[in-house]
Amino acid sequence: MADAHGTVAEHAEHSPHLRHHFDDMAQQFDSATLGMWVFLLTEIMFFGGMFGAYTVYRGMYPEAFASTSQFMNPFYGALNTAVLIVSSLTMALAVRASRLGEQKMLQLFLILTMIFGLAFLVIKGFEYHEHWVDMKVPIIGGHWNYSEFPQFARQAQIMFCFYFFMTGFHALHMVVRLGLMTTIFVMAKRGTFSSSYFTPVEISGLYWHFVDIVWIFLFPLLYLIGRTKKLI
Amino acid sequence: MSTVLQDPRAVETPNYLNQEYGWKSWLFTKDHKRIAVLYIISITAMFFIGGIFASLIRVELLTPQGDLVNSDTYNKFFTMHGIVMVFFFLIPSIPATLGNFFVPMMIGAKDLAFPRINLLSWYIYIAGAAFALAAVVLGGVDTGWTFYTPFSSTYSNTFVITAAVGVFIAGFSSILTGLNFIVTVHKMRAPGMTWGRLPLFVWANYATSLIQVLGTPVVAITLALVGLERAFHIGIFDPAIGGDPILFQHMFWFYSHPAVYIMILPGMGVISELVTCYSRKGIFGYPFVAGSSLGIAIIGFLVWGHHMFVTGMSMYASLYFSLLSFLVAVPSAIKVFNWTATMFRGSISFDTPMLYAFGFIGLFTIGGLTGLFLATLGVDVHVTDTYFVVAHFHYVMVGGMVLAYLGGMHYWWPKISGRLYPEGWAKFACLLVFAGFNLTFFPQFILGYLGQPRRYHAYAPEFQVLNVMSTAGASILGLGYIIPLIYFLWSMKYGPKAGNNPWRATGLEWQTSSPPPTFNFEKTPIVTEEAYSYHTQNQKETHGG
Amino acid sequence: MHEIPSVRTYVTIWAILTVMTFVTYYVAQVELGAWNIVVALLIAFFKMMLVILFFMNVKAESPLTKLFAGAGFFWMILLLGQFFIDYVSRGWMPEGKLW
Amino acid sequence: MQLPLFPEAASAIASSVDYLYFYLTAVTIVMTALIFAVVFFFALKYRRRSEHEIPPPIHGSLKLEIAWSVLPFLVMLTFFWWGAQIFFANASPPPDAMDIYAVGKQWMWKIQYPEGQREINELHVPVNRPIKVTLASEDVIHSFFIPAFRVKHDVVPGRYDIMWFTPTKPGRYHLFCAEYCGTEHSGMVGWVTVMTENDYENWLAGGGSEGTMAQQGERLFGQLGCATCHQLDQQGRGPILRGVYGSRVQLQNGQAVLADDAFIRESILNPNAKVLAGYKADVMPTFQGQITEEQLLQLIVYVKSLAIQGAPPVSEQSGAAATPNQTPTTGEKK
Repeated sequence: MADAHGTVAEHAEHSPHLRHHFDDMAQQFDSATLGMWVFLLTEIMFFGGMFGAYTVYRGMYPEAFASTSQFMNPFYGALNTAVLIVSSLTMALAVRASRLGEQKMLQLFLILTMIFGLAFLVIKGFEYHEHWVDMKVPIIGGHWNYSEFPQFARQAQIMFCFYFFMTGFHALHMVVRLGLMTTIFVMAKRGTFSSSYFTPVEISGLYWHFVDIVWIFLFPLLYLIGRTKKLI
Repeated sequence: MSTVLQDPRAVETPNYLNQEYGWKSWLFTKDHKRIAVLYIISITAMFFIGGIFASLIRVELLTPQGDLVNSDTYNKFFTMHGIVMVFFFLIPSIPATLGNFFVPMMIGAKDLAFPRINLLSWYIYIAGAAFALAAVVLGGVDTGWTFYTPFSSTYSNTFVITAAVGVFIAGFSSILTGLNFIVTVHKMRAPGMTWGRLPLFVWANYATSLIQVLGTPVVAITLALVGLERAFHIGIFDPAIGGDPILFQHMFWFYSHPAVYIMILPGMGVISELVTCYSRKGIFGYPFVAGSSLGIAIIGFLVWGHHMFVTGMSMYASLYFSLLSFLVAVPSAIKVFNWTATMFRGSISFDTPMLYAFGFIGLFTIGGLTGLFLATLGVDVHVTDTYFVVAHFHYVMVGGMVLAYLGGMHYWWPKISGRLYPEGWAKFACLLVFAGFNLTFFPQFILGYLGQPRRYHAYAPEFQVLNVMSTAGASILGLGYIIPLIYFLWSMKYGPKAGNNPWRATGLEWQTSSPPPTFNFEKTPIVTEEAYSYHTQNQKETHGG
Repeated sequence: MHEIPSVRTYVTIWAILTVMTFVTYYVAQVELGAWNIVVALLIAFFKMMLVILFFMNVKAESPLTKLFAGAGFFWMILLLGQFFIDYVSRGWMPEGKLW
Repeated sequence: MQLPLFPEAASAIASSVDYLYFYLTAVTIVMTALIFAVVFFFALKYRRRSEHEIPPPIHGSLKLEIAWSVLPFLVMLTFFWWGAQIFFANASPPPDAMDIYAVGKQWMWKIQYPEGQREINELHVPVNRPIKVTLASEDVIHSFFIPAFRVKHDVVPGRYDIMWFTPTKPGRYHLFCAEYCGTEHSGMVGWVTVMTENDYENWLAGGGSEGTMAQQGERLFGQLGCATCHQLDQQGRGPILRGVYGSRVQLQNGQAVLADDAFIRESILNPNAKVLAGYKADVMPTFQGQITEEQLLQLIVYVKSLAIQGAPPVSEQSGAAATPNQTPTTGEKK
């Protein structure tokens, strides 16, 4: 059934990376890729649940949600989006390098990708700190004050809760994927990969891009709502 | 049958059981068959733990007054019964055991696509179960298995977070099993094993896996929100701060309704195998039976609102969910009709697995048709949240799913263990289960229409007779479950050797030795025929084995 | 294996994505009423498609991968859509009979 | 020893639900019997007589598949249609329905009558009159369930739910809480007593020393200091409440909303949520957590009575328009 995929199958007849239960490298590569996509399906629904609940409340309390935009820093949000997009580019280039078997380039791009990933987390940390100073953290001991718009105080609390939940969950994914990249980097350093074996780079790359896509949606949904609204 | 009685101490051919010995060889195994056995042991333990809670519930309900235990304890009993049975028995039951063992074999693969992830999913399951059981030991949970807010998030004083963490973790086990199956079915099929030749058990498990992968994350996130709400009192589901408790129900049932299809679909797959094997005939309408599994998996996501007709959900949403709930009944009906038609002009034997299949068809028909009452708007208002729902659910889950599981265990036991179970005892136990089950749950339909609400510790005195009948049935049912446990254990040492194909079945799993070797097949099989080609097999063979 | 996209393709996509980020940032400051959110989501969707098709190279992948990539978003829409069947019509009350 | 097999039918809709139930049961029995009969027949007729039998291969029949998919679905559509009829016909109470207020609280039902009577776990209603019960919850989700009337509705905290029924037979019937609500869930039961019109009048006359619900609400209105700002006949710091109930009121943000139970409820508990045009936010304190659901209902009935003294309220003109079967939030949607 596994129709021999040109290059991979030819070069990998006796690859040490072929696991015993697969027929050939092409089958193994296809399985790993499909497995990652199915996992991403799960991840989509994971975030989908959060997006769903968020959307319901946003529909219920449009003005309260709009009022929270006063306390978001869209500059940080946009900057972080840009940082992630650069990291996506370097990740894509890393995968490309691994396919071509350019090991030095692969390592370089992996390092760059991780640096941008870390930069995102650092910026996010500054942002969280700002919210803390602003008293806009309804969780963890209730560091919370919304006297600017008392009429929205309760509902804005829900919005901020979703904000921390969604960005926190996203940040958790950032940490996971940085760990993943570290592993890949160590493997690359040890010379595990070649132009005929790059499956782990490829599927970690898919995961990296997915986490960026989540942010692409979080940015407008959390930072850019009601920026034009005049609030009473 | 070519069952040869041998001295059990005789030298056995190498197989997955005797390849290696010692606890390490089990706990670190990557063999899907050994992992399936690990799952069988763990879900059996969870089944009996859940069963103990069920018995305590039934004993308490012998009298209308709550006199055996106090209300809090009773509430914990039914909650733990629900959580253990739903999340730790029913959901993993067939996919993680029989599916794990036989899906790779039936498609002619050496293993699942990701053996290490398969083992990981078992450890995750154990971790989830440990949390759930920790919640029991620490003092229990009393929210009901549905964790409805704001009771679970604000008012309950029990170990809600511990139990929710357990369910959350177990969800990942379920997701990973589903992921593994999807990739395996797509990428690991033997040469010639086209989609049109897949055994129906594989189709059913594939459809189940789709639900697991798509639905489970949503309930995980929902329970995470409940935990967050409970820890920090933010207001996501708290009406006092503007939250909507109904939203929790939407999110919960988005998973938990399709979850009942996670439970029943693999059971339907087992029945398709049993009916064909013991009728010695190909399935009637293969594309329809296979397609209806996918149909159920997809439409199953569109019907969850029928749990919420009286919650104050929009009436028009109720209308929508009601209509689609009837639609999902169609593929289920197709399956029942096709199984029945398969028997037409067959050669039907009455081995124990077939008796379970008969039981399944009957009880699932009743369970399915009573589900229509609950999809009908006007009637649901009266019967929802009563014992009618309890009876319906158990007819599908216990009458349907557990019977299919037991049927499948009997059918494949010779392959798993290499031994035959004692046929007489097995038939007796099957009859006990069938009779005990009906006596337990049929009166609950009547109780439900009379209006006895579910989850009641004490009830109105006029309901007592029916409740006593139900409890009496439960004790017969309990006995019916213990007997197979005993004779399965017995047969592992003393059962007669089964031979490779005691039922003369057609699937690839029967064409290798019993128990199978570690990599399932001596050499990769090549498939040249449709599934269930009993006709050609009958002509070719003289004697089975 | 499928062909490997050139560095130039990747950089072009990156440039478009960055420009779109600025566009979405500035469009959000312009009063468009209900269209603000629509535009923001359309841009996000466009960016997502670029990442999926080019960075994740789904463009060159098998139909199966495309199917699975699409299924996730379809199911998410299903989830949201059915929430809204309830929430949009929550206040509506029928008068007497339906038909 | 009692062995009831069928519940009493004591409301106007009970028999219509029962007929549908009988229809469903009949179809269930016929279908189950059919499947059982065919399975048994095949099992016996085609039982294995020899190990060497060769059954003929039968692959299926498209016609049969279509028939047994479409026909059952058509039958099911009749269930759907009939069930939806009943459901929708009983959605909105008739305009002349008698009001009763029920509050669910762990673990009891507190019933209030506009005439001032208050009861716990007892509901007295006259026969042959439509009764509208406004349901509120003090804590978790409960469910108001009267099996003999075939009615049930969840009581969700933070909003008002309504249900209605017309009792047709004097007697005493079970009242249950059907949604699991904690420790004494099964103790949250009571009795519904259906009385003849005369008995009911006598019963009403027997209790209610605290005055009508509106009077109780008026007292609260004074005690809580509402009257300081909301004066009846001249402009205070807050809006005049006479004639407000059932009318459309103009909000600060330009929207107009219907002043119904849900609106009044929200205005008391979260006054800043919807501020009337011409008034300032943050003037009125919140009463969240300071008054019980019962007191809240008394205040609402009082505000409602202010409307009835003036113009006939909108709610009485079109029964459906003012039903408070909404979350307190939906009103905010555009």
